[in-house]
Amino acid sequence: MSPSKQDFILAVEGLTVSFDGFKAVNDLSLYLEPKEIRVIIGPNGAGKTTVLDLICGKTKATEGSIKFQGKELTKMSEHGIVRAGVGRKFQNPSIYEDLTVFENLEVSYPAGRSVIGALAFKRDAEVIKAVEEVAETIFLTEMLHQEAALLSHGQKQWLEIGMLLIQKPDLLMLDEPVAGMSVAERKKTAELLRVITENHTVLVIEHDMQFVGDIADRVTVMHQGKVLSEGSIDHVKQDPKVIEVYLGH
Amino acid sequence: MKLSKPQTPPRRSSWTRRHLLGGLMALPALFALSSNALASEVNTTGLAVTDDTVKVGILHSITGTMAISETGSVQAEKLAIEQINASGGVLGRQIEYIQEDGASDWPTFAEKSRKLLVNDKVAAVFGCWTSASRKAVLPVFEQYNGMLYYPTFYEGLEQSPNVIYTGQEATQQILASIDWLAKEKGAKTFYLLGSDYIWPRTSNKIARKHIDKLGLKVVGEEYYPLGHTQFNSVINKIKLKKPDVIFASVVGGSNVAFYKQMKAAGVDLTKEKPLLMTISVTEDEILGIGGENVEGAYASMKYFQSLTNSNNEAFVKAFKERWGDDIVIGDVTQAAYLGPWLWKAAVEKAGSFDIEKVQAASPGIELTTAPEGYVRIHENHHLWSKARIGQAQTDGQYKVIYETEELMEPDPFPEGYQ
Amino acid sequence: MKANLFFEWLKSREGIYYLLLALLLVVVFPLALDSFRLNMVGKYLTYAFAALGLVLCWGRSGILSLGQGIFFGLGGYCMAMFLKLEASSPENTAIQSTPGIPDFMDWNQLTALPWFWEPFHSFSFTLIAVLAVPALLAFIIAVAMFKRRVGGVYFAIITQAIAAILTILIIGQQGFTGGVNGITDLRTLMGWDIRTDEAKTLLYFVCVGMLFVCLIVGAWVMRSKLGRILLAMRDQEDRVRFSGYDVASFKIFVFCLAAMFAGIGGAMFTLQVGFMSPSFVGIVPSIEMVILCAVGGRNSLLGAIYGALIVNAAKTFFSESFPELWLYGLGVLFIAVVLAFPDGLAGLYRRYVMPLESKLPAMLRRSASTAPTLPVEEAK
Amino acid sequence: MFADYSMPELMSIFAMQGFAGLSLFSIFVLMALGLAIIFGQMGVINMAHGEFMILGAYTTYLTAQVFESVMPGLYGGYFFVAMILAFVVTFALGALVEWLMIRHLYHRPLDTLLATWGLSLILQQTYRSVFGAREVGVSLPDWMMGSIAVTDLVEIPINGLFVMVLSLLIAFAVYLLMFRSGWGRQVRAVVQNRPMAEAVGIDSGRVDRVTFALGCGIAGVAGSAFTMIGSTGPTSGQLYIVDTFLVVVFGGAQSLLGTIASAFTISQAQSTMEFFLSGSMAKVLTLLFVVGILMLRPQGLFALKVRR
Repeated sequence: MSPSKQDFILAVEGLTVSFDGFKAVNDLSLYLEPKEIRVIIGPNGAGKTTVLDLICGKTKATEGSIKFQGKELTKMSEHGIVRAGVGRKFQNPSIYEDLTVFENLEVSYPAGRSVIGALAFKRDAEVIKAVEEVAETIFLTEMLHQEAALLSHGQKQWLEIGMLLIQKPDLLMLDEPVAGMSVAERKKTAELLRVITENHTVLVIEHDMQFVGDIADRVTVMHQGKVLSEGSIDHVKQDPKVIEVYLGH
Repeated sequence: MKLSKPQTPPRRSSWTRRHLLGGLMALPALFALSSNALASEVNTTGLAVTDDTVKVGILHSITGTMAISETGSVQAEKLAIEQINASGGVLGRQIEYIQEDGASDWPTFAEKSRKLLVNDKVAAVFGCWTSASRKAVLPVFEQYNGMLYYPTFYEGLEQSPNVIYTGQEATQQILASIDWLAKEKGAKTFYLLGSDYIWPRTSNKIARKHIDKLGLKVVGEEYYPLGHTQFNSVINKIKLKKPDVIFASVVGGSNVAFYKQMKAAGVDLTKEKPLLMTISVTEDEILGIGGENVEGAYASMKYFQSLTNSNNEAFVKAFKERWGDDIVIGDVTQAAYLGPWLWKAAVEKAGSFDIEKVQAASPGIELTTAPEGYVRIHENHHLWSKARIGQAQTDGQYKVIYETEELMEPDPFPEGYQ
Repeated sequence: MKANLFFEWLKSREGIYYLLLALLLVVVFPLALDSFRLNMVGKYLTYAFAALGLVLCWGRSGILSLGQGIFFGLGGYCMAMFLKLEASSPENTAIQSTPGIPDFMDWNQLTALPWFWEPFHSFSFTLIAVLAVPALLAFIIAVAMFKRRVGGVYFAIITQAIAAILTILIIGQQGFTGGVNGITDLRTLMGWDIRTDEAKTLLYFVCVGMLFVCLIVGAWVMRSKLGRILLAMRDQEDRVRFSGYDVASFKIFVFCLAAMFAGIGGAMFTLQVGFMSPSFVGIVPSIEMVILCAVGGRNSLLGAIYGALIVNAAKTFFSESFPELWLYGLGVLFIAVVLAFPDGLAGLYRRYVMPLESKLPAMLRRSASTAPTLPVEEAK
Repeated sequence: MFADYSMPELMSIFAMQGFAGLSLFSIFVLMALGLAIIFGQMGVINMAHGEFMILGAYTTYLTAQVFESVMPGLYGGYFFVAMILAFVVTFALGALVEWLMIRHLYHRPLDTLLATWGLSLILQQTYRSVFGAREVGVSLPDWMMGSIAVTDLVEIPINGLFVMVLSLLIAFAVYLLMFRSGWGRQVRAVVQNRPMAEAVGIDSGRVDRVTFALGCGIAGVAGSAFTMIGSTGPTSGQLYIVDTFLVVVFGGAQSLLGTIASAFTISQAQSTMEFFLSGSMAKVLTLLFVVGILMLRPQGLFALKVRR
């Protein structure tokens, strides 16, 4: 891997976290280039979600560094990391069911993020425009004023992606975005992701190999907290270590 | 407004003089007693008095934490009212009582007292138990000019034309007991222990001053939160300091824990070293503590159920007939019983239910039928009464072993003891 | 433009509810009740301040505080200290060993006013303290707890423990606080006798006015983006955090705001009842405040006010008519609200009355437009 | 402050003070164990816990009355009968309450707090109607009175020892039940993953009911033991509730060992401070100390660091 460090939007180096002695992520390094779609795959318990937790600050690293656009994330607060441009979607759709789709997106709009700001926040034309644009991207224009609780599972997933998009992050991290979706919804999601990557770098955790093949630029395979293999989808599929892990058990 | 009388002694002298005059002027009314005077004559201020009835209020906690203590007072007041009614009432009128629940909550007391005075127009209120509840209702009684008969022994430092204090104020309870301890028991060192609130703290202040004055020594002073149940540490300290006297003003549920733990820790009160003098444990409290746990302790009160005079024997008999055989009567219960009788005497002396006239007639009122013996209302609205010391027995009664020869003068603002 | 929006809002369904409440408190109660009962309603309303705060803090944000009594008490004590100093002028206290200090200090052998009492000679300082003291303590608690992500049950229990601590402290330090009797015998406010019926009636209106100020502040917070964030936070705290918000600062804000509301309530309580004592600081009153809020509907500001009125009125009624039974009534009410009507009166209203109401929209419109008073403005 | 005393005096005072701390400890353990099961394992906040204790105390009182009047000769043994009865009665009431009330509220833990507060009011009023507002006391049988004199100054109260042994036995029994029995495994399974536990055939409703009732039953036994040292009145239960919750929370709600360790820490802190300070301040400082530590370490003393 040749590009110098400055070219990476995200550079994770020597990342380790241990829970009472158990190392869920162990000396992991990972580099993302701008506008790349990177997919992390790996068997259950490989530490994939923990990696996302570490990057977005939900879990604090025991050792190692995470540099995002040259900024060190490991010492930053969660909201600081978000404001620096990292968005993260959770495995189970986490949206605000008591609010409408519009309000869900509005709450995520990156203005009025302080207490005073939120009190003074006005729903002006700019906000409405931004919300409507995102709603269009995530196929929810029709549902804008419905309570989010009424959405289907797939729509909820899209809504959460929309809530990230409206923050205009530079790096989007998605944890199993198509889990539980119908085939049609998967196709639409893949399409959505492709649109998104025109402006964003995306880091995805996914199990569905078909879907991975559809979207991934590069794939990282994790096993027992470490990187097992990395490269194009075809490259990792043929890596004997990967085959060993997936089929050897 | 007539109510903004100054709260303090300049007033003390002025109102007593006025009241004395009023008392004299009320004398002719005594002659009108036999015939049933018209309501309009004996009640010029719109109280709830008809030709045959007069309304009074009973205001105690029936619910909440204080209900435990106030039950006896309610029973005593009801008994007194029933007896007065049976003997012909007050100025020929039957007393009807309106009972309100203070719910152990001070604003509720204030609220209910206002209801009794403003809505029900009662001629007198018998009630309150804690100082806090009395402090809460006091402005109401002064504002609407009502009469309150307050039964509990308390810390003093108060005196209002609208209140008759039928229990002992602190000096009456404390000075006599410390003198007795020093003289009869040769006590030299004292350990002061109380629940953490105003009455024990003020009482102990008076005690400490008096102990200093006698040239004796306080070796410890300590307060525990109300309801505290762990006294092992203080018992250890007592064992370490070896005082001659434990001077205890622990109240409520804490008492049970305190005495049981004392006993368990091997402090035998019957051995009198250390001896224990309580100013808070009446026969009522012993019910909860258990006689075997307080056996040997001394108490300084003005009344014990075991008093052997004929007034008391009749009172105890009547009380048991009315409220059940296994009931016990403590100091406060007896003081509460005095309330309606003192009021009746004052009304009949004044020949009127008017509050002003009753206030004026009150100083000097004597009650020879009081279970505790003879009492008289002092000009400061407290009672002249004897101080007594009793020793707790296993059956939960006190054996009276000492009483002062003279009535003790009530002194709610003791010079130099504040 | 603001005024226009305001009138628009008044004509909305929500505006009508506010008008109806104002009508009830400003017109109906004063006309229908004698000054004694009116003063009692005023006392009930002081608890509504605390309940309003709980709607924001518990209903809206999911932070259950079992310590609102702390803030209610602090506000009340601040006001009581001012009034007590005024009542303890050297002339009134001439017989004390140290004239000019409150009577209970004299009994406790204090010979000078403690330093923290000094500023309470000033009324403007007192007014600030009524807000600032509760807010400051709330801020300290909230920063310590929320920055460490303590929430839910733990927060509830810790606030309860703090209420217990404060009660013991106030009772124990009686030379400074008046002990278990509290601060009593308060007479005048800047020379104005607050014990007369007229004064009490006026104070009632001041109380209603302040309540509407708090109500409107509360409604404004709920309707702002901040209100939506609070709701979002209650349901999906992590999502809010990972949308770039500092969750703790929002919780701190709402907890402090609720504390200030309770503080105002406490100050109004002192003014109307005429004393303050540690029994309003502790665990039991704090839980009762939660109940007022729960009965009214934990998500509804108006509900909180009706809850405070109805529960307290029921308490008075039960204890007057069936003194031995009122704890049963109260206990059953608690359980019934939690089990059967978790959204309280507001929820019942929404479910049963609102459908009827929409059948009679015309009638309601008319009654609203004929309502002549604009008490909301008066309150501002 | 020690200058006035001789060395042996000081030694015996420390011994006595240590014992005072230990007896406070055993009381905390008794109070907190039931709550640790209900709150720690089930997440239910039982504000009526104190009233369950008082029910146990009243049961003991009634039993003592019966023994006294019917078979005074056997009075020495009444306590064991009373304890069993107290357990049975509170267990039954607990099961009833769970069935009527708590089971509807498992998904709303904060609401259990309100509902059980209502329950506590109802129970208080019931006690008042049945037993009267006055506090009642139980006389101890002779063999439990008095103390063992170790030296002139050091005396160990027998009832204190008894309570201590009792609390340790109960703690041990609870430990066996929760961590060494099949039933305990079921409880923990339901706590950790209800749907999964149900899927493998555990009747989670029954497990809940028995767990809750067990917690109440232990409260009843605690109340029974309390008659030896404290008073029994309709509102006595309220005095204990804050302390009890703090003990459980301080220990880290999930861990029984934590509860015991926290009871030990708090009781020792309190009895030490009581010796050097006046009672009220000692109480304030103890509570402040606990709250302060909880602010620094909100998960309590003994919670594991887990990935969430």
